Amino acid sequence: MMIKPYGDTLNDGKVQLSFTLPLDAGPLGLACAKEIAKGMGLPNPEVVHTEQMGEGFSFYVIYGSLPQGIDTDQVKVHAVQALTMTMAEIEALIRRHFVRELVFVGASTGTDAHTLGIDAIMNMKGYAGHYGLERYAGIRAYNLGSQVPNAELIRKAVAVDADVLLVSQTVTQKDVHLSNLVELVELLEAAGLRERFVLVCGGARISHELAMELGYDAGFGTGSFAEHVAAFAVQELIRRQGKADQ
Amino acid sequence: MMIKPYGDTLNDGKVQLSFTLPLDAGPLGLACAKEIAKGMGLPNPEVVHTEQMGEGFSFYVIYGSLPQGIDTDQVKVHAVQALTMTMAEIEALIRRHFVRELVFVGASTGTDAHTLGIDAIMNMKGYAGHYGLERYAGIRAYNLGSQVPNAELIRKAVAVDADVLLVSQTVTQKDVHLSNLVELVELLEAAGLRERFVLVCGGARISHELAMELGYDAGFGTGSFAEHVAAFAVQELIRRQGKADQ
Amino acid sequence: MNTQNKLRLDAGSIARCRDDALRIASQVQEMIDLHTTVSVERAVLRLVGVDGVDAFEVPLPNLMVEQVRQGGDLSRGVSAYLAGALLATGLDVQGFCAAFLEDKVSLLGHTLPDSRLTADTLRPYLEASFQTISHHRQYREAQLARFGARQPEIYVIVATGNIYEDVKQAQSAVRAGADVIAVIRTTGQSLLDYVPYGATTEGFGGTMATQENFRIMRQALDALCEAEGRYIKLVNYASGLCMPEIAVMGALERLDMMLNDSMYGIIFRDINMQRTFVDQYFSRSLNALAGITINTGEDNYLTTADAVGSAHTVLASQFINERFAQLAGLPKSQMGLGHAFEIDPDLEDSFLLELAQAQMAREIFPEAPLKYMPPTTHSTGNIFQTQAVDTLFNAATMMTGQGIHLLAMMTEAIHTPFLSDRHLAIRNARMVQSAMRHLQEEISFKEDGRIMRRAQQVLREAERLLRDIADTGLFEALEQGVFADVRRDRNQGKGLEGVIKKHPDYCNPAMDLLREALA
Amino acid sequence: MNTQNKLRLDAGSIARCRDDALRIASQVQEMIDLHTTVSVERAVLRLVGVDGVDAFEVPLPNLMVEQVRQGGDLSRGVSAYLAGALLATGLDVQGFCAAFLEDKVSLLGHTLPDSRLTADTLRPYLEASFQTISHHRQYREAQLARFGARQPEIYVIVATGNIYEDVKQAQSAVRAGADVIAVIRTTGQSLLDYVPYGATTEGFGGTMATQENFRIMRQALDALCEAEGRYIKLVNYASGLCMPEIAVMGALERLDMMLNDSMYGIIFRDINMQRTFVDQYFSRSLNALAGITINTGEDNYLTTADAVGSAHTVLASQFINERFAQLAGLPKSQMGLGHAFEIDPDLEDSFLLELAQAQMAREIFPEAPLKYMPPTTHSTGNIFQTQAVDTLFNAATMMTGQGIHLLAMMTEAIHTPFLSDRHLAIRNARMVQSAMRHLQEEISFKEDGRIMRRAQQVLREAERLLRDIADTGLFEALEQGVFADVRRDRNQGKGLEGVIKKHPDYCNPAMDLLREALA
Ligand code: B12
Ligand code: B12
Ligand SMILES: Cc1ncc(COP(=O)(O)O)c(C=O)c1O
Ligand SMILES: Cc1ncc(COP(=O)(O)O)c(C=O)c1O
Repeated sequence: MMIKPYGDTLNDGKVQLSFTLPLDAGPLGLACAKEIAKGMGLPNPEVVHTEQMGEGFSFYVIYGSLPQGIDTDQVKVHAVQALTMTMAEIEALIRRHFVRELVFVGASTGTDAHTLGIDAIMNMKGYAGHYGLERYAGIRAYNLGSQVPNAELIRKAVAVDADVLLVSQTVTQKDVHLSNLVELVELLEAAGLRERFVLVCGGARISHELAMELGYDAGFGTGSFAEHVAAFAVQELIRRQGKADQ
Repeated sequence: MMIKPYGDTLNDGKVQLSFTLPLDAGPLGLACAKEIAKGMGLPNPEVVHTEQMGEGFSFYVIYGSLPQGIDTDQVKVHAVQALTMTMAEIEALIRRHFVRELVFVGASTGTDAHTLGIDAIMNMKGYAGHYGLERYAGIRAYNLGSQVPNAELIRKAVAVDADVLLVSQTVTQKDVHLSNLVELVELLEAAGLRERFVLVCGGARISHELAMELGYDAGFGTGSFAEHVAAFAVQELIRRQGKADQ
Repeated sequence: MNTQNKLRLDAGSIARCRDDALRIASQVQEMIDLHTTVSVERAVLRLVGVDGVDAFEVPLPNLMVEQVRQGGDLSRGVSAYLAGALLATGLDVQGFCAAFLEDKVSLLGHTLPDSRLTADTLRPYLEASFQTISHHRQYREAQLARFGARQPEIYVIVATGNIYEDVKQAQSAVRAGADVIAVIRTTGQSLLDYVPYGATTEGFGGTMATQENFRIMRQALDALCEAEGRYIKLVNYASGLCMPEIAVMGALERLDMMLNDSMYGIIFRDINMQRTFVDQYFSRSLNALAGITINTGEDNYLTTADAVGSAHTVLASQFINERFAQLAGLPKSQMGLGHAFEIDPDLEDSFLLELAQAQMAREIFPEAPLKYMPPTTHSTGNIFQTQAVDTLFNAATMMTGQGIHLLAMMTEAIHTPFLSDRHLAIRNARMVQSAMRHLQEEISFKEDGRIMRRAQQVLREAERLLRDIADTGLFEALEQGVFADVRRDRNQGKGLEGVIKKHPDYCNPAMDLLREALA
Repeated sequence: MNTQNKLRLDAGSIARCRDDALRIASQVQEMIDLHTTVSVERAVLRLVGVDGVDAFEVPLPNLMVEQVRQGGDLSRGVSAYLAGALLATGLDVQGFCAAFLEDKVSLLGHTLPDSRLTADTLRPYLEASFQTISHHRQYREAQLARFGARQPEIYVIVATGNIYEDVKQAQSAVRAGADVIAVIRTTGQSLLDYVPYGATTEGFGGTMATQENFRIMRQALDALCEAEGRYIKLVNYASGLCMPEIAVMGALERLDMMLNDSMYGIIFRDINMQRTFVDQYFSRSLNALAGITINTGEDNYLTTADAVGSAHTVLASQFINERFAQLAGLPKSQMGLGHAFEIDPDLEDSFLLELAQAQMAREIFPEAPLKYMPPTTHSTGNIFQTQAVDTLFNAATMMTGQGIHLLAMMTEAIHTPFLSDRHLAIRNARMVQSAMRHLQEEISFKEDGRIMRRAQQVLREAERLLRDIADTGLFEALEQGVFADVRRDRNQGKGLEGVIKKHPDYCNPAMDLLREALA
């Protein structure tokens, strides 16, 4: 199906855009703003607002119509491949497939001091009414907190014989999360440990697509709950066990 | 000079985007939103917000970086070609070049009932502290008000032997302003009157560029004052007189 | 409606305003009672059941009234002609309409029955319409009783120009939390001296008001009431040259509110004042019967006049609208008197002035479901800043207990609302409503402080203005440009030719029945 | 500061809170007085004029303190070692530093002078620094007297990671109307046990706090004061493992405010509590001298704990911070006690609860320039909705007369502010400030209404909590996770190894001079 953005009429293609230019407000700034919008595929951009910001900068608000639509059938959808399950279902699944407790080790790594994300997934109390992993029968969860160096996370994971590693990254300025996430994969690979763990990352700016690119098994963004992660990880562990059994 | 949009670092290329898709929120919607953003030249768009809107629609807020900049030297700047002048300077200019009063006829045309724009330019009191044309010595201004059919505007213009026609258009939905503005030009041309008047349009969504395309001599948008229009029109009349004199 | 006496307004002053407003309206009512208009007559035909268009899309009511006007004496009322024709031809209204369209019958050339016989002849048709209207009213009341009504009501507009897109927008808005949907009219319609017919998809800045469009939207909204657990109100415009006819259409299709002002058309559409006054009287009587809440248009004054300097004209006009409505039989609970948050937000203490105005209206018209309009004139293309100002408007609504809360859109200065604009506006309003739920009860204003003094001053000025108008007459005041800085001549303006002085034998059984029902 | 008694708070209860907070702080003060830390010692060196880094970018103060720690007895204070070395080598501090870097001299191996001689030796250097600091203070006061200070002060952050970009952002913000610029620190810095050196361009989520960066920004802001007609304040963080040193740097470079909390590092950075308490004492004494307003961090509690349920912990902590500040000699006018607008905006009556909390803080700490933090945790990527919530925050600031108004950004949930985010935030705040200029004076709250009851309840709960803490001790309370739902062990946490019990002969002429100056 071909679709376009929708303003108030099907296929009107309307989008809203805003940005700053390192130019003073004026005819040149205006012309550049339009040119940029045209470059973004909006043939007749309307600059509905221009404002000087300090010295040498100006701000633009633009509306325009995209002439081309996209074909929804051609779009590649990146989503974690796992059945959605409730906590009870996950616990049952673990009981059915494993005789031992599954071990999850999580942390907010690098210099990142944000713990709420990993806490939301791991702590007893959970998040928005969804219990965290600590509460799951069949799961032993270690939450190492924040500002945990990658090396330490690996040490701990090995020490407790973890099945799943959970990494949270919140600060993304200058892509610090990318280098930090990549470093973990590299350290694991260097130590020959990459295959030993289901490796999962999460955070407000993390998508499954990004996680895959970085060499993780899955990625979880805003609005994730413990059951999403657990459902994926447990199913993945079962799959791997199955493979190992063959 | 090459420039790019500016978020917080020179040349980071940051832009903000929002739009609605005629799809429910979900992985497909998300993927389509990203795809559209990529199509707009943002290689790694971040969808920072997704929200279901009613049934069958979803809303997206996206940030991304434009990899290419534009060259400010290559950008064509569309601006009214006229010296900026104060009311007193314009009045002096008229005194210097014309022995008679210049006649301006203005209206909000078609079914458009918005008068504040044309009033701002024409009425005594003017707008934001800038007197309107009625106050200019050397200018006789007729403000016909709103919902004036194009034919009536032309009749009046001929009747009072106008030099300048001022057309205001505020409602732009379904491009009603375009057809209305074009109709005026066509009527004038059909009657062989196009060259007789300096033809100027204005309104919040009017730009000089658009006005030129439609066959007007100039166009004025938000933030225009009587002196901008008067300066242009008087200089244009002088230019035409000069031509006629040759 | 929660109203305390927070502003120490002078009750004597308020009473004097009401007295003078009554004097003003009564003077005009004398003129009204002596006149009818082409639109009133067409409205009567519609109530009798005349509907449809000819091959050139000219509505039957127009064809018939025009026929009488050209070949008969319209000052006797179209009813007598129709009754006479029915009696002479032996046809019923449906049959007569069909034959009329085929040019087989005429309204002319028959004996004119007297008013008694006219009434008897048309009564069955009129009663059928009145029945429908009364059923609608009962249905609405039952639904509201069942689901309860939210306060304030979130009111949004749809204005795509295409009734089918409007439906999508409206449904999405309801899902997001809207209580009231107004379908805005296309730019040209108010000056058309006929009502277009059928479903329409081509409008500019709004969608045609047609009876079919009303029906389509009504159905779409009704479909959501169960799922959403609330009754969704539908609004259109009984305004412009066809004000009375649209009132009929609205009543027949169960609209819940109607933009319907006693002076808006005069001031903003240059419609002749006699025409407007006569039309509004008929319209309001019908709205009264139908249980339709009117929305008056004082908010518009502040788009052309300064919101600080002209604040008292808004109040004065509210008093006048109240009195006109009362004369037409409209109860206070159906008077959605308009006012607006239109002061330049960058003005120091502008929010205090807004609170004063809004609280004052609340206290002076405690039973009216005030229609509070959002900032528009000072909105700019800076959608983020507009969103901020709109939030203050939402706050003012909650702090002063307004009834009908028209939502501000962050794109007010740009385009008629996109689906997302409306959605975001509703989210904003709902958040503020919830966050400030009981704030109004909690706060009071300083004795003799800025807010109190401002409200008292505006009331004083309104009192003076009303006295002046009562002395000179409303026609004179409108000629002087008292409202919205706009001057209108009593003998100019659109639609004057459609005002007709009633013949001593004029008869209008629809109006008679209406007055009877309202008595 | 405009404060009325709007909440009928129990003065007795407030007094009891203050008493218990004093008991709490005094108990800790006993421990503080018995200890020094590596960072305090390095701060002393900085005050004496020791500055610079070695080839590996290790700062001289660290090299010196480390030398004493390894080869000497740091519990006697680094001052005695430095004084001894200066006396023995005959070098002045500059000369000694240069020689030290070239490895030509050592702090060790000289006779340790007694405290008298140590003080005499270092006094000229210390006095030079104190002179500079006092000049800065006078300059600031003169500028503020000349230009006047605006209320509330608009406070925004810059956080590009690159000091030169920060300058652009800051200047643009000042042009838009910002009064206070805070340069946020890069993520890792608070756990570094040294202060980086020189201008820096690489930070994540913020920019390094270095003395050179302070200087660059100070200069850039000073350059705008004349043109803007107001004194622009600069803020950084005297926080983390180097709290005392950064306090010195800030005092020397005329910063105007410092984030400086008695417990933030413990709770949010897992810094050892003994370390933090000792460090904050030194830092606050210096801030007192320098006329620097501190910003405490209670707002942070509400990012991890529930803003409704934990409201009283914020108040309790404010009382404790007040007492610690007082013990360090800081006047109330320099206590920017923190609190925040962090209640879920979708919660019914959340705005009433916010008003209660903000007004309560205002009344209980009438002389403190309260630092009011914007909504952050409940902000989402819906920038339009976030802008709406932020507007309510701006309104709450005006309705309760907060002093330091940290601006909320519509992109709070997304990235550190873009130039435009900050600009739009300032526009929003200025509009609200102007529109609501005198609203605070105008409104009062209902007797025994929701707002009053809420404030009274929070005060009661804080009183109970403070009594409990006073009984068990603050260490115990922190171990129980009383604040921000975070538990910390007194013998764990970063930087514990840098806490040293003072030798009976410990001497610290900088601290002595400071106490003298503050007495
Ligand atoms: C709370 C908060 C803080 C608290 C953190 C307290 C704590 N113990 O966590 C405090 C006040 C300490 C703080 C400090 C700072 N913060 Co902060 N903070 C926030 C805030 C307001 C909320 C973040 C949050 O906790 N959200 C709630 C959680 C539950 O959501 P979440 O993290 O997205 O987690 C969900 C999913 O992403 C996912 N998830 C997350 N992790 C994981 C992991 C796995 C394995 C899985 C499966 C899923 C998953 O599941 C969770 C539940 O659905 C945000 C702004 C905002 N509104 O988002 C800024 C924000 C994140 N902070 C920011 C910054 C810059 C900082 C500082 C660096 C500022 C400074 N220089 O001082 C410091 C941090 C210093 C450091 N060393 O890291 C920036 C980050 C900008 C960027 N994109 O780079 C933000 C966006 C604010 C801003 N606009 O500037 N912050
Ligand atoms: C005031 C107003 C009204 C008033 C008009 C009163 C009057 N007498 O003018 C009233 C309430 C009557 C009104 C009605 C309607 N309005 Co209206 N209205 C506005 C509003 C709030 C302000 C417009 C305005 O006057 N601005 C101030 C003037 C001074 O600015 P300006 O027009 O841009 O003029 C400046 C320049 O553009 C330029 N200029 C303008 N004209 C000319 C001409 C020349 C020759 C030159 C040189 C320069 C020039 O100079 C001026 C000074 O700088 C805008 C929203 C907004 N905030 O912009 C909506 C708006 C324009 N209205 C709108 C609509 C749809 C309507 C209605 C159609 C709604 C309806 N269906 O009922 C009706 C109009 C019916 C009709 N037949 O036209 C839409 C238009 C959407 C679109 N882009 O198509 C807007 C944007 C609101 C919205 N978001 O939906 N409106
Ligand atoms: C009372 C009233 N009637 C009518 C209208 C608009 O009607 P139209 O422009 O279709 O005449 C308005 C506009 O807002 C109004 O307030
Ligand atoms: C009082 C206080 N100190 C310090 C900080 C942050 O410092 P850092 O993250 O650099 O330790 C904050 C955070 O906002 C704070 O409120």
